[in-house]
Amino acid sequence: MTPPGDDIFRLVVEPIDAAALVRHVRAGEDGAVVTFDGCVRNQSHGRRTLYLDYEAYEPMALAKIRDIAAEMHAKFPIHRVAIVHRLGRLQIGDTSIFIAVSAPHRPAAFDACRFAIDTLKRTVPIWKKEYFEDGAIWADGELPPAPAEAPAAKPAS
Amino acid sequence: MTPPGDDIFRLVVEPIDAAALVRHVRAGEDGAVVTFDGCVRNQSHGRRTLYLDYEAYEPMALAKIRDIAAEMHAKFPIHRVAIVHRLGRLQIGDTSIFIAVSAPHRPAAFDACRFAIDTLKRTVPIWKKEYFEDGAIWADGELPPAPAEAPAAKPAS
Amino acid sequence: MRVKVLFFGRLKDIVGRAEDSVDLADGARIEQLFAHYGARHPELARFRASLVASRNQEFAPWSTPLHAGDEVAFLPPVSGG
Amino acid sequence: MRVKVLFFGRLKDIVGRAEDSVDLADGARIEQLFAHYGARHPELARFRASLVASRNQEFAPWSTPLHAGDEVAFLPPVSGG
Repeated sequence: MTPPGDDIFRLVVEPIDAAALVRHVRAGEDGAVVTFDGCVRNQSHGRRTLYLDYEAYEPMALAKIRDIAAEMHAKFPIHRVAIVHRLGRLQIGDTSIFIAVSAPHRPAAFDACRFAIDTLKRTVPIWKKEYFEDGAIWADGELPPAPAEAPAAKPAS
Repeated sequence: MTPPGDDIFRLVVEPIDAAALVRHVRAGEDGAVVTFDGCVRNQSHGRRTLYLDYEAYEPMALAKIRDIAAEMHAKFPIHRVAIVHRLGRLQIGDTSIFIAVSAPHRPAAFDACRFAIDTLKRTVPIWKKEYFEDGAIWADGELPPAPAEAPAAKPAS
Repeated sequence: MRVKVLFFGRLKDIVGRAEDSVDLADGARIEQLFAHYGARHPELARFRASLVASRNQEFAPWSTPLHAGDEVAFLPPVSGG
Repeated sequence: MRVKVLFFGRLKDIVGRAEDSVDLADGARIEQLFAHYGARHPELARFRASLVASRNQEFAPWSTPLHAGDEVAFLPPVSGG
């Protein structure tokens, strides 16, 4: 419903300005804005978290986020999308991901926002390292679905 | 998961401070905050809207909003809830309802936020009058489910 | 017995007031209270099927008996949010 | 032919570098590139089943043939959000 140029996709190291993103996505035709704010929890599987480091394969991550937004516009009658992921060191309570979706009516805004975060967590090359008092680990994640192998790959010419 | 005293329920005439409500609901144990922002659209069934007036049966509306939050806590593993509805005259783009839900994990935050707005629109005694260039009408609404009639009501003693 | 009555939304426009107070016979029910206003405002009577009543801020069936001091409201379909 | 190789997350820790550049025989596929590193880093080889590869920033099957100048990345399970 909107030229893709009106959407916002960013990877940032500074804190995310959620209010500005909400102002950006909403216009007079919209009756609903749904947002998802993913923030750093103070524990993981019962261990106290000190802080996190996020890293990304940045150009590919941005391309995959754009793919998600294109799919959102194709599947749901929404207006605008903002998806911003923060990278680098994050403290407890910091927002790591903020998604805002505007739409004339609320069901599409809810469905699209949830689709965005669910898909991002499966397909966007971003990784989180969790620091605890007694060490650090790369968080368990989800393996992105890889394209199927060619059934009988011919030798490269 | 939280004493109900940590939730916020308000009917206000001034603009809603969404950022403050989001800050209120989220704590270190939370990994997700989902918000719903319902705002005044510039048209209704193809007619250009000038502005809206909202009125409420205030004490009953607040009681019903509290009932919704109690049901949210009973049904979903969430942390805190903020539900604020604005009353009086609202202009295009103004937020009429803001709901914020925090939770350790996102599915509960999404489900509870959506449950809140869907239920509020069916059960909370608030009414919207829409003003157009050529007149004003009370918006079509939803009839709250009334308790069943007593099958054979005895005369009052 | 005296009860307080509230009208909201278009019902308030029809009745021409938001609040009233009436004397009812002991044992009167919500439906009798509504009939009292319906007789004076035929347009109101036509909304009977598309409104609900509350007694003391709880939704209440039409057959609910009333007591002195009760607060009854007639509520058209809600449109908040 | 020369290709650029990127390692992320725990793979970067195992290999000890984020970026490399290698010469491969013409017609080499992603699986051969991975085998090149797996031979040097047995721990990496054990992650074969729980990583995906990309070629020029698109997910790519292991059988994908490579070309000079390609950028290949090995990506462990993602954990953004």
